[in-house]
Amino acid sequence: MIGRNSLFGPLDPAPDAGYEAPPPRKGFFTDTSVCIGCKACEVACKEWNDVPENLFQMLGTSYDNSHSLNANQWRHVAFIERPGRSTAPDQPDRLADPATPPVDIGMPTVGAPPSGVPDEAKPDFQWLMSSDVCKHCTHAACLDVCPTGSLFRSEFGTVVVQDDICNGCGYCVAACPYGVIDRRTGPEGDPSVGIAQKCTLCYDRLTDGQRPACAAACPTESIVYGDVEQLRQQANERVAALHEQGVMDARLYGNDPEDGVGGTGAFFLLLDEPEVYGLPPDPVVTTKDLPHMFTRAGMAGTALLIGAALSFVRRRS
Amino acid sequence: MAGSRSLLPWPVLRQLLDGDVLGRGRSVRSRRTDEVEPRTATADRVARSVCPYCAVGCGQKVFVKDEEVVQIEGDPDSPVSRGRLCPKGSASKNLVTSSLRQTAVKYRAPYATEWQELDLHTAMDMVADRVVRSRRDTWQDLDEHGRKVRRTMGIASLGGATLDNEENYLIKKLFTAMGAIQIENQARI
Amino acid sequence: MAEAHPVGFQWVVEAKKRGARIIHVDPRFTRTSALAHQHVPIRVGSDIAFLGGIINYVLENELDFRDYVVSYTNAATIVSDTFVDVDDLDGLFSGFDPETRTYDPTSWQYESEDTDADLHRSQADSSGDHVEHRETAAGMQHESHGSSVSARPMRDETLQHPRCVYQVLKRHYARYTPEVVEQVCGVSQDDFLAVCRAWTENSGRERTTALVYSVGWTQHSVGVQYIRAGAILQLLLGNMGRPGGGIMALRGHASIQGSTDIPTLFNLLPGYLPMPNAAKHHTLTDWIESVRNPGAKGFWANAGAYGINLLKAYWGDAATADNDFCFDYMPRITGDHGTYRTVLDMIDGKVKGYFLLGQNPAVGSAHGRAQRLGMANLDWLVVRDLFEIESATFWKDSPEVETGEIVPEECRTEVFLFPAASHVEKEGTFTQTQRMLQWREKAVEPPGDATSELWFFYHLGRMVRERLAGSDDERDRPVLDLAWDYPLHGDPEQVAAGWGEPSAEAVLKEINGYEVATGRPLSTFTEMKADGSTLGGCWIYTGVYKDGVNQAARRTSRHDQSPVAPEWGWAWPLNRRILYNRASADPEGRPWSERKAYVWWDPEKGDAGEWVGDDVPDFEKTKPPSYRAPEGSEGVEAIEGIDPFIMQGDGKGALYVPQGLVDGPMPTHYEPVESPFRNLVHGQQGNPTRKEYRRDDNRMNPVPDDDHADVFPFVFTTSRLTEHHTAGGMSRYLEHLAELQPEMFVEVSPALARERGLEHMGWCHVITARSAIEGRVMVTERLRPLRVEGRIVHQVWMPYHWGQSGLVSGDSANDLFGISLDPNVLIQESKVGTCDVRPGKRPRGTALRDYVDGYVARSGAVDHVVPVVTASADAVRRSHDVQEDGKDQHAPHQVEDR
Amino acid sequence: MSGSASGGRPDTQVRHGGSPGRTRGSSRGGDRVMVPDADFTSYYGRPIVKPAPWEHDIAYYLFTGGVAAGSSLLAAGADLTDRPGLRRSGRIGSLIALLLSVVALVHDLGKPSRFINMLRVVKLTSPMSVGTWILTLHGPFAGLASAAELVGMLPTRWQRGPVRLLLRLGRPAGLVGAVTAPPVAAYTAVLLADTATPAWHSAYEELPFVFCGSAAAASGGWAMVTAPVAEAGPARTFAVGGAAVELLMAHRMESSMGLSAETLHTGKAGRLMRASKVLTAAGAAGALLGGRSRVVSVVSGTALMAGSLCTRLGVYEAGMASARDPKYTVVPQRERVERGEQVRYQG
Repeated sequence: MIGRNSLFGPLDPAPDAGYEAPPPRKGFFTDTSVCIGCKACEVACKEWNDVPENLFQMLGTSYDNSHSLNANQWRHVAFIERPGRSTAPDQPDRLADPATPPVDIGMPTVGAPPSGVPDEAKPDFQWLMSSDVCKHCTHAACLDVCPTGSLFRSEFGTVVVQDDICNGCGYCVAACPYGVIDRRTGPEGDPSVGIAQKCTLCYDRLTDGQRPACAAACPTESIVYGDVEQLRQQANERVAALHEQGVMDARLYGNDPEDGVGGTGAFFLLLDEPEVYGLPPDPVVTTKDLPHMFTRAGMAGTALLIGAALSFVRRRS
Repeated sequence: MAGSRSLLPWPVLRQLLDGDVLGRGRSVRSRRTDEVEPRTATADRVARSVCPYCAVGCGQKVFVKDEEVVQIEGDPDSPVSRGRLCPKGSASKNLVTSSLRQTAVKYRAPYATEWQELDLHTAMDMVADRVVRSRRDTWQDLDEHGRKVRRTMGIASLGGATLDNEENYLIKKLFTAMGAIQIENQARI
Repeated sequence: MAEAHPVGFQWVVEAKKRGARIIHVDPRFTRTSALAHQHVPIRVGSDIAFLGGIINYVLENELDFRDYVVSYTNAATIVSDTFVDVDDLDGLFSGFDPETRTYDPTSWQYESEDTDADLHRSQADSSGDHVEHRETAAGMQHESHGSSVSARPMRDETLQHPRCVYQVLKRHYARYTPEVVEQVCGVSQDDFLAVCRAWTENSGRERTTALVYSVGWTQHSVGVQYIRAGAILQLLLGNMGRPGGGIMALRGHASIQGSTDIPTLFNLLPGYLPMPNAAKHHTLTDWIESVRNPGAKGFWANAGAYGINLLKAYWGDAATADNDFCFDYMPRITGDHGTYRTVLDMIDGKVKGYFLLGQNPAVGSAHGRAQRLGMANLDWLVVRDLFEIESATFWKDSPEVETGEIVPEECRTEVFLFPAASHVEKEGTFTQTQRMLQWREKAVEPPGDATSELWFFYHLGRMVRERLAGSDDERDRPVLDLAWDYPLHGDPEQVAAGWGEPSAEAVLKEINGYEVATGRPLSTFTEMKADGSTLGGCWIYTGVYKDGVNQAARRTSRHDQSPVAPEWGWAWPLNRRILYNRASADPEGRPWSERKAYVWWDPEKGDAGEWVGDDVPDFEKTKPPSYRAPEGSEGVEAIEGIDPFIMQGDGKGALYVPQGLVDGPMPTHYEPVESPFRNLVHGQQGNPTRKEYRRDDNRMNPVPDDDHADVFPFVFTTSRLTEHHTAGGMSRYLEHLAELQPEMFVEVSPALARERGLEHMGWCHVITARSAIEGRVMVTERLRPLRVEGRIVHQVWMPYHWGQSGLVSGDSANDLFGISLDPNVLIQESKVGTCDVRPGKRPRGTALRDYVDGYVARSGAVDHVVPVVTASADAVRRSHDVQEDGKDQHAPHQVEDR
Repeated sequence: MSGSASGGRPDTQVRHGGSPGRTRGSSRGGDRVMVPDADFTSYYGRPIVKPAPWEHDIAYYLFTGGVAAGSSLLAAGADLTDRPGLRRSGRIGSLIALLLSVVALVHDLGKPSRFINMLRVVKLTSPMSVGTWILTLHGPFAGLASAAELVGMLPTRWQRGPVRLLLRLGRPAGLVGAVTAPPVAAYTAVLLADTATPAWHSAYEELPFVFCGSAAAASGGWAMVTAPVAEAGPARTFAVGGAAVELLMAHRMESSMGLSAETLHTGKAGRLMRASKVLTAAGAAGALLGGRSRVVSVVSGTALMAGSLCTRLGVYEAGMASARDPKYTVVPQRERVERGEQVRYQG
């Protein structure tokens, strides 16, 4: 049945999708505070899922040469070089030539620190790294807008594309509030070309009780795989621990079941605002508004019908 | 989730009957989805191996199906690596199965501008001939101070840091017996 | 560590999660720095000044772990009164000979209670000829067998004697004040003192600190002394032989440790036995005695057995006591036959054939141009690799083809490129960086004609023997008598045709050693006999095939054993996971603290007590802490119950090294060979004993005293990226790695970018006296100019993974380096040099050489040779005068290329 | 570089780090700035959401779908009010528009068989699925009515047997087609709005009205061009009403959709939307004032159709532009957060 929170709000997605007594929901907790940007996740993912190469181009955006999550990049490690919040006055860099304006090297900058954190407690320079992935939303717009049922909710509560079903309509691409899913482009012949592609949370491995390839490879356990409920707990403890250590920038992203997408199955501990990492700050699943959209469309359609009728009625009279 | 699939062929009907009115999960699965199995589970055998890149010595499990390597991943039992791999280790399958790998002997004759292919055994014969000849041509019984050296300075070797101990052992043993001493490897670099 | 050894770094992250404070000292901000609490940028090449500063901090404030230091190190040992330190000799130690640029270490020795005769025999013999030591990289042998010093030198355990090592050390490092560190290293005093505090506060009874370095540390003209400085610090703080302590070399290749243990190195034989030297090792006895070092303590006393077992493993039945076990079959080395010497010999036409085995020197070795020109002047070259690497294609597409220095139609080198089997297509052991051997099972057959090295060399040997069969030439006896009979297996057809795969397990058994008569594998090297009744190819590996079981293949899950994991693989020696772990207990044999208990003496165990604990004790199991050596004893018997460092001649950890090092008994700061700075600490600029090859094709950039030094004003260094592997032979050909770092780039600070007009992601080129290479500009604050000696120095960083082949290609950073070597181990200085950086791409074709030559001319490097010895003439004279009477150190050797 | 599939269309116009994280939001090539410049942070200026991977096919489909729906309505009205000329115009217009729609959809999907996949499921949450079923319902009936119209144009001697039956079915089929036509016109608005594309989603209140109005204007325009002037009165009324609704609701939409309205005023979309307004207003004026003139009727009708097409293209382009610039994703969300108005489930 269509549940009360089927489109918005806290929900256990697998039972909602018709599974009886499914296993606990599975997901990722990506703790970027221990990410070393090694990209093992990117490679392990590609090796397991036969994802082809993405692009051979140096982008000059720190060590990120993978650009973004896309059909050929199901894990993407972001690199952000964050200059010091306060540059010490005796920096030779400054001493060298104080009159020369700094060279714009295109690195993200930040504004004032969040309140309550003394400036001097901040590190001089930070190199933030974060492995991004499909969020496996509780309310997954890609899945809901898919007209073929190719995108489906697995018994693990994850969102997976069925290559054999997808017709390449591309609707999911526009629907995703995170810009994750994409259609693969390339020469004809490869059956995966033209088909929507994204992280499956290694659905095949999960059916055999194995961990997803990226989480298995991650050297520092920045990517933790497990039951979402437990991961949320673990994430809360980690944030608390970091706050205790004075890392006041630590915050969770996607862990809240009451947020715009009903919480994500893959959520993150970030050290800066989400948009710094290329994540939307307050994403909302588009289908939250769908009933209203249909209502408005119904009204418009009715108006059209009435308008048409009136056009004739008036003539008659 | 085998068994979750209804026998009904048309997903629209399954939507109604499987409690999945919105067609989100159970009702829209394809047969292939129901039957999916990871290739780690269907492999014929698993070899316990070690990553060939740096010297940390991470454990690897090599999954083989129909005499092809289908997956290489970290060995969770390893006390060194606890199953984890870096990007290079994670690319090991790519290394082993790369289409760019050499699989035949290539030979470049003196003054040639192109490779030619050689039969393996022919190539071995040619190398053995050259080793014997160079050794003979450059043999020293005594050095310039008249000291006994019984060696050749005409044959050198570099490499071994990514080779097995057993291989290095044979390399050193053979070269030493042949009197070749300029035998070096990455440890000097 | 996060960059080059990410999986090893998991333990650092785990420590951090448990509250450890992580400090990263590195010239540039790396992925490791990103996770550290503090990043301390340091000028490349100034590490000894930095570590010396910390040593000074420890000694000044008496923060050393005194009980440990007094009992387990040579701190109390009295040094000869003839020793004169660098402070009095402008940067030279006593005994310097300016002719040969080597030291006579006689004055460095300990004061001994033994007779003069003993002193001479035990110390001077092997301290011997340092020209020879340098030429033969003798320091590498000491990797395992330590310095051969007297068993019973004079000691003052109050550490008050002015000539005790502790006081010598204290005076030596007194100069390395925080101010000096700041001036030399460019590290602020605050940062520096924070490191000092963190290190010392985390060491002692209850806590231990680990020092982890990657082998870039070895790639300096003072590389060995870098590591010595670390060792001194770790010994002073009691961090050696204890859990959570130690010095860990993070080596960069899967079995580079193994290829040192069972070396493919010119100066070593398996188990760190020296290659016989024509000058010294005339007989088997000479050879053994030089290792055994009579009079000293320790397990090298059994060197005779180790050496004879090796000879027996090599020549089997032909090796008998009557013929000195075929010792005469061994070729003799006569000096430097290292890879760089060999490459220069190739250029000079002295080498005919060259094997490259999974190695890509065209990209991976210093001075790539010399490497390639050398290869282009061979008769034949055999390359064995997975891919068509640059070293196999130098004749058609190397940079020298572009410059016209190699013309394919005129290059005579025959090249054989053999496809190699990958790590899953053969079985065998790798020895990882902590001396652990792990057996790999074979997963699949190699594709096509790809073969293992085992196959290649076995059959090459077989075929050479066939060709020499029947020869009555004496020179062919060693080949014909070689024990070269290994069982073949694999594809039955191939086996029947005589082309089977030799059994790696049979080779491992030979390495382990066995009783000749019964074939019973030996369990420990103490079972090795010097009479020919046993044989064994590498004594330190004995035990790996104990009980006929391949111990390296053990795979007991970490979940099913202790954290030490003794049942996973096998570590030499005798499966010990921490070396010298006797030091984890106090002199009475009790753990230093409960928290740090590891190996201890249990008086209740066995008949009269035993060493027990989590690891295999690195000590005779039943020798009690109270054991004192009887008068006149030597070897194992002389090791006392309080001598944990059982491979050292005195059983003690060496804070001061009286011999065995070519360049001095203690590390002192020297500038890199190429540096924009004068040595602030001494008049002596660089390592005075370094190995140099002064040739037109190996020019070095000038140093500050020179008028032209500003032609190359910047410091550069190179290292690895996580996404690539060394010379790229195993990464640039893989799409999943190549795409992650697809182009060569040069990292510069915003300030340098301003100064040189470099645009982010534009092109730039870097020039040295050897070459010019280009790359994309990466402007980043991760590189920071430092203030050194009162002025700003810009440091430039480059990865060195690219060459002209592969899915992604680019210029090779190693082309920029020249060849100058550490005198102890002949490893090149390829982590620091000076350079210029300019915007735009480098010139192409023949214009490239003209361009570089123009720089060379401007820099004066053509006719103005930088002097190596820059200490004052008076200091040189006085150092030279400190020599013992009647000792003529200098054998009649040519001193090459000075 | 080995030659398998290249990237999932990563923005190959990669700016080499030249886009600092904190971007000054600016009027990008446009001439009017609706919202003050906003400071915002992004990841090297890279988009957050992905633009729909659609070609212009979809914009054309929006247009043809509207024409088809409006024409069905007009045809049914004409049928009931005995205006055979208008009926014929409507039914044939509907047929052409439907055929063009199918061409556009199939082109977008790559191959016709992929349309079948859509019939596996009924996804109430997917406007595309709902639309598919609406079209599946509407199409055959509208098609049948059109077929009847075509049959009616045949010489009488051929109108025998089953063909006569077809003629009889013309009216009921046309009526069903008319009843199912408004959803065809309206659902496309939901199709666009039910995405994360900022300019589309933020327009969801008004977009159905804009699209329905546009459908009326365009189909009315078609009838003004093709039907006899005397019978086209209702079409003119329909068109004028539609144009009025379109213009009015488009105006409301622009003021309610926030920052992303900017994309309707700048660049290609801005030009299209301005053209749309001029054409629609002019066409409506023509219809209102010069209705009885054949020439004016044809010109006005064409203007109305062109206006409708521009509206569809403009909305389409605006959406694409809003997805390509992270500003339109980040700023409204960031502002919500700053106001403490994050979207949260309220129980």
